[in-house]
Amino acid sequence: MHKKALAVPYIVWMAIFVVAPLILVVIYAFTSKAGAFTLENFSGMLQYAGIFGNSFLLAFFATLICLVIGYPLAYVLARESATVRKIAMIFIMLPMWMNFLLRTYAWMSILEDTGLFNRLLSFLGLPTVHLINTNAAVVIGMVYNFLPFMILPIFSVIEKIDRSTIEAAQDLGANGMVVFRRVIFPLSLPGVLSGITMVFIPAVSTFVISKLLGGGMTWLLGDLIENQFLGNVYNPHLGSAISLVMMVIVMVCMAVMNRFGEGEEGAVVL
Amino acid sequence: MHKKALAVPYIVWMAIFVVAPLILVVIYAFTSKAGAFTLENFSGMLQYAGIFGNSFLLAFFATLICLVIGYPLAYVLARESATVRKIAMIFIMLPMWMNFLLRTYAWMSILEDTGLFNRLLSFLGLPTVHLINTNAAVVIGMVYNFLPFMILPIFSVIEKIDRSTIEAAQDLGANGMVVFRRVIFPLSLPGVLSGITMVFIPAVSTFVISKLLGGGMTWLLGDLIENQFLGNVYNPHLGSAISLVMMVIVMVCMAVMNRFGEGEEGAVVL
Amino acid sequence: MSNELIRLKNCFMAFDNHVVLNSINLYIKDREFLTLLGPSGCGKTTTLRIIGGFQTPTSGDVFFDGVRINDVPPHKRRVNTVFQKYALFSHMNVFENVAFGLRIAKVPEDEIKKRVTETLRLVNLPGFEKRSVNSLSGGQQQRIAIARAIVNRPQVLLLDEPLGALDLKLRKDMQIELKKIQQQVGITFIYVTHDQEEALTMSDTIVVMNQGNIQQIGTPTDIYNEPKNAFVADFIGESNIMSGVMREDYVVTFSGHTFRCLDKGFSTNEPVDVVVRPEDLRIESPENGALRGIVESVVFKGVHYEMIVRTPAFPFLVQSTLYRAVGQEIGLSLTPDDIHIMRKTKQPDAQIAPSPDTQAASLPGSQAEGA
Amino acid sequence: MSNELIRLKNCFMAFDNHVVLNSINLYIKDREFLTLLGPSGCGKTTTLRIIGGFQTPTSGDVFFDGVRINDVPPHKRRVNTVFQKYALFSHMNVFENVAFGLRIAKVPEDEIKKRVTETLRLVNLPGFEKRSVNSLSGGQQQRIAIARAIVNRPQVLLLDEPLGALDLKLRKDMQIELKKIQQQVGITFIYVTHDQEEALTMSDTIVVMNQGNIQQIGTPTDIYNEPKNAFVADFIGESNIMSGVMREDYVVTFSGHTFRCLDKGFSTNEPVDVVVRPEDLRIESPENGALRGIVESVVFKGVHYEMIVRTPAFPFLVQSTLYRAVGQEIGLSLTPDDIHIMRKTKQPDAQIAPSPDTQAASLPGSQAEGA
Repeated sequence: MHKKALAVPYIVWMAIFVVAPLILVVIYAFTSKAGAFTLENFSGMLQYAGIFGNSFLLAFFATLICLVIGYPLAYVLARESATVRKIAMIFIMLPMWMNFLLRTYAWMSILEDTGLFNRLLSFLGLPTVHLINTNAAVVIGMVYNFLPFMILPIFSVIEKIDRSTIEAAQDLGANGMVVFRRVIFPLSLPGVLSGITMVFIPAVSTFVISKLLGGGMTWLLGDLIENQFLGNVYNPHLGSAISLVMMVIVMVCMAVMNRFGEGEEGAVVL
Repeated sequence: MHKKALAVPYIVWMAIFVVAPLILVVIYAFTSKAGAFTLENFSGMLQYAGIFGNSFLLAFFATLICLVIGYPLAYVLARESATVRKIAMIFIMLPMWMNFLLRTYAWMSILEDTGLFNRLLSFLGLPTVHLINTNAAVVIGMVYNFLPFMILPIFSVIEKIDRSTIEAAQDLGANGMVVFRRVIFPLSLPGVLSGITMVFIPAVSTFVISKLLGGGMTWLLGDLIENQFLGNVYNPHLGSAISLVMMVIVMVCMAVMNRFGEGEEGAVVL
Repeated sequence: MSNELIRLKNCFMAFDNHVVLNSINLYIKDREFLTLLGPSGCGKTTTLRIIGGFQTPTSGDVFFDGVRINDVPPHKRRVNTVFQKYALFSHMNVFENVAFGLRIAKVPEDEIKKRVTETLRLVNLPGFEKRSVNSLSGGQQQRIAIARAIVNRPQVLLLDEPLGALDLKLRKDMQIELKKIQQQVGITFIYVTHDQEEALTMSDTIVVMNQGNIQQIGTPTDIYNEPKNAFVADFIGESNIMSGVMREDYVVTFSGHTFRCLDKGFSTNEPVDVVVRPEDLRIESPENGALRGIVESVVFKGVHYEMIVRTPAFPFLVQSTLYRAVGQEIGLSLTPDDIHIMRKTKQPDAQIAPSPDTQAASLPGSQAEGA
Repeated sequence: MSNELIRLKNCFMAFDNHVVLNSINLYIKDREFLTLLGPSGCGKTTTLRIIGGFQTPTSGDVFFDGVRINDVPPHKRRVNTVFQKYALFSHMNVFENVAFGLRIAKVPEDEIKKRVTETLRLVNLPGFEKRSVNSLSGGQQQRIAIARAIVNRPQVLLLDEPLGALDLKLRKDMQIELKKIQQQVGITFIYVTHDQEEALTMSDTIVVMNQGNIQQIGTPTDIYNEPKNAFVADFIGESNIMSGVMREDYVVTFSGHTFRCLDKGFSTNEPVDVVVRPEDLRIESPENGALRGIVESVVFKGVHYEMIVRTPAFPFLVQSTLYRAVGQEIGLSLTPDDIHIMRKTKQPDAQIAPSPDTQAASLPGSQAEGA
C-alpha cells in the first residue's frame, strides 16, 4: 500500500516531464513571435497543402511497400527454427546500428544515374532508370530505414500464434491459403496495425531522406518543419503549428485504421 | 517443404537489400574521393579523439539517467492494473508522435536562461542556472527523446515475471528490498540490457539535439558525421570511416556489457 | 484447543461484489494434515492464500498460535508455501533455489550446505544441486519446490494443488511421498485440492468447501460415510442422490419404495435428500431385490464393474464385482445403514455440466458424405 | 479384417537420434473406441499425430480404408482432431468456430446453421452461438472443440488428452458424455490418455504403450486381468509385482512361499514376474493365511481401505473393505487365479520416481527456531 503512495508523486512528476514540452508546443503554435495569442500560424497553412499531400502520399506508399515486403518475411521467419530466427533478426537489425545519415547516403550512391543499381541493370542488358532525386528514391529510402519497424511487431505476433491453432484449421479442411486467410492473418492484425503505425509516423516527418535522396526537389513536411527550426526561415511558431496539424492528421488516420482493424476480418487497409 | 524452397531466394534477396548498403559504406571508408583504396580516412581519425570521447561520455550519462529514471517507472507500471498501464503507455509514447525537432526545440525554450525552468526556480526563490548550450542540456534532450526506448523493454520483461515467483520469494522470508534485489532485478536483466542498447546507440550518433540544445558549442560525433554528408565539408569517405569506427566501438561496448550481464547477478554496469 | 495452531474467525472475502469466502470459521491443529477440498472457485485457494499472507480478508481475523496475524506480511510468517506451478527461481540452480530462504535467514554457509543436501535427499533428488531448474521434469520441479519450502523448517506448509500438473502415476507416488515427508518432518500441512481421492488418501482432516462456504469438516471416514448434505456426498464419491420423504423416525420413502433407515429427528413427511453409495447396492435376483431394474450400461473399471440400473423411478449407479449383461433384469438390495438421509439444502448452482438425463439431442445427421 | 479402418504398418519415428516410435503395428476397426494409453513420452501422441497427418513417420506406412495416406495432408483426411489445449480460434465466436469446417467444405448457409445448432445441442451447449470463446470455462471450451470436430461428420475423431485440463468431477462427467457422443454419432474414436481409469471406462480397445513400443493391445478386461508384462500390470492398476521362479507347470515360488497357479509352458526354474492385484489378497487370521505379515499403514480410500502389509519377504499392498489397525498381525490368502505370471522383460528405465523402500534420508533437523 505504502508503495503506491510513493509511486503517485513519481508518476505525476514523470507526467509533467513528458507533457510540459507538449504543452509548450501548443502554446508556441498559438502565439506570434511577440508572444501574443494568434491563429495566424494556422491561417497560412493552406499554402502548404501540396507539401502535406505529398508527404502523406509518400509515407503511405512507403508504409504499403514495407507491409508487402515485411509481412511475408515476418511470416516466414516466425516459422523458422530458433537459430535461423536469431540470425535473421541480427541481419534485420544490422542497419539500425549504422548511422541514419550514413545508410541513407549509401542508398544515394546506389540509386545514382551511374550508381550500383543502374550499373547492374546495364550489366543485365536492361535500360537504366533515373531514380535519384525522384519521389521513388525517397520512398526506397523510407522503406529501407523503416522496414525493421514493420517486420518486428508482425513477427512477434505471428511467433506467438499457437501452432495447434493452425493445425486445428488444417485438420478442419483448410489448405495453406485458407489457413492463412482465415486464421493466421486475422490473428496477426494487431502486429500489422502496430507495424503500420511505427512506419507511417516517422515516414511522414522524415527530412534527411528527402534531402539526400530527393535532392530537395520535392519538399516534404519534415523539410518544411526543419526549415522553421534549423533553417534560414527560423519560425518555431509556424513550425509548431505545422507539426500540430500533422500530428492531428496522423492520429485521425491511425484511429480510422484501428477502427477498421477491429471490424470484420480482412477489412484492414490491405 | 516446397514452402521453404520459395522462402530461400526471398531471404537471400532481402539479405542483399539489407547488406548491400553496408558493404558500400565499408567500400567508401576505404577509398579516396578518386575511388582508389586508401587508409587515409582512418589515419586522420586521432584528431577527432576529443569528439569521440565527448560523444561516448554524454551518451553514457544519458543512458545511465534513462536507466535510473526508467527502471523504477517500468517497475511501478508493470505492477499496476491494466487500465493504468495502458494510460501510462499512451503518455510515454505521446512525445514519439511529435516531430523529433519539435520536441527538442521545446526543451530549448524550457532550458533557456529566461526559460520555463529558470522562471520556476526564480518563482521558488532559488538561484537560476545556466543550462542551455551546455552538455547538461544535451544530456537532458537525449534523456527526453530516448527514455521510452529504455522503459518499454524493461517494462515488458518485468510484466512477464510470474507473480507467484515474487510471492514465493516473500514466502521464503524476503522483504520488498530483497525480493527486488534477488529475484526481480536478476530476472529483468535482459530488458535492462536491451534498453541500454536502444538508448546508447542513437544517443551516440544524434546530431539535432546537440545542435539545438548544445548550441554547437561541443561537437558530437553526429554533428561531425552530418557535416561530412550534409554540411559544407562534404566528404562521405571520411564520414563513412568515422561511422565505421563509431559502430565498432559501440559493438565492443555492447558485447562487453552483455558478457557482464550473463555473469554474476548484479554485476551489470549499474 | 490445546494444540490449535491456526484459526480463521468469520473470514469474509469479496472481490468486485463477488463473495469468495462467506464468513468461514476454521481451526487447524498442530501437526495435522488438513485438506481443503472443493471444485474450482469454491474459495479453497483463497483460504490458503489468507493463511500464507498473500491476501487479507475483507473482514474477519486470522490467528496463528493465538496471535492475530491479519497484518503480518508473508515474509514474517512462519509458514511456507508450495505453489501450484512450482514458482521456482529460473535464474538460480537447484542449490540456490533450495538455499534461498536460508540465505535470507543468514544461516551460516556450511549449515546451508548441510541442510540443502539433507533436504534434497529427503525429496529423493540427491546430487541435483548444480542442475538448472529449467532442465528438470515436472515431478522433479515439484520436489524442488517442496524442498525449498521445508528446508526452512516452517511450522506450517501450505500446498496449493501441488500435484495438479503431474501424470496420474507420478501423482499417486507423490501422494505417498508427501504423506511420508509430513510424518518425517512432523509439521502441519494444509493442502488444497479438487481431487477427492487425493484428499481421502492423505488427510487427517478434510474441509469440504463450495461457493465460499464450508460444507463439512471431518476425518476422511466421517466425510465419506456421513456426508452432511447432497453436495458433499456427490463431491466426495460417486453417489445416487434422490429426493425422498421421511415418513416417521427410521422410515423413509424414496424411489417409489419405503425403507427402514437409521435416521430420526425429522418432522413427519419432511422432504429429504437420500444418498446411496453405488458400492452399497447389492445385486440380487429380480425376485429378491428391494428394487428391480434393467441393466442399461456396464463399464469395466478394473477392480469392479460399474452399471447403470434403470428402475421405474431412478437410474441407479451400481458398483459390483459381479458382471451383469446390458438388458438383463436384476434386483438390488440395501440395508438400513446403506441409506444416508440429509436435510434438504438450497442446492448450490452447479456449474454448467452435462446431466445425462436431460440429453435429448439428436445427431447432427448421419454419415453420408463420401471419403 | 472386414471392418478395419486404419492400419499402421512398421511405423518408425525418430527425432535427433531419439527413437519415438519403434516400428509399431496397429489396426483400428471402424466405429470402435480405441485408447492409446501410456506415460508421457511413450509415443502415444506421436501415433495420434501420424494418423491426423501432422507428422509423417520416418519409415513405415499408414493406411486408411486400405489406401496408403502417408503423403495425404491433414486437410484432405476424413479425420478430425480434438486438441489437448482446445486450440479454438480466439478471433471467432462459438458459432464461427463450430462452422469453420463446414464453411471450408462450402456447405450451404442454412445447412450450416442447422448443423451447428444441432451439434451445440449434442454437446449440451445450446444457445452459445454468439458467445466469445474466450469467455467460456475450460469444460465449455472443451465441448466447443468437440463440437467443432464432430460437426464435420468425420469417419474418425482423434482426441489428444482432451480432459487433462479439467477438474476431476468434470472429467468424470465428460468421460460419460464422450462415450455417449461416440455411440450417438457412431464413428471411430482414437483417444490418447495417461489416465488408466479413463482408458478402462471408455474404451472398446486399449493399446498400452511405453517408450515407443506397444506393450499390449486388448479389451479393458483383457488388459486388467491378463496383463502381458510387469509394466502393463503396474500401469493399468495398483499391483504387487515380485520376482518369482516357475518350479514346474502350475507351480510358482515367490515371496518365500510356493503356490499353485494356472500358468504353464515355462521352463523349469525359469525366473518370472509375479503380479498380484491388491484387491485379490484376502485378509484372514494369521493362522489361516498363506502369507503372514504386519499392517504397516492404513489409508481410507472411500470404497475400501488400502493397507501395506509387510511380510518377511515383501511389503504387500492390500485393498479390502475390512479395517485392520496398524501393527496388527494378519494373514493373507490368495487363490491360483489371483496369481498372474509373466515372462521377464528388460525393465524399461523408469522415470526417476520415489521408491518408498529406498528412502533412508534423515530429517534436515528438528524444529528448533522460535516463531
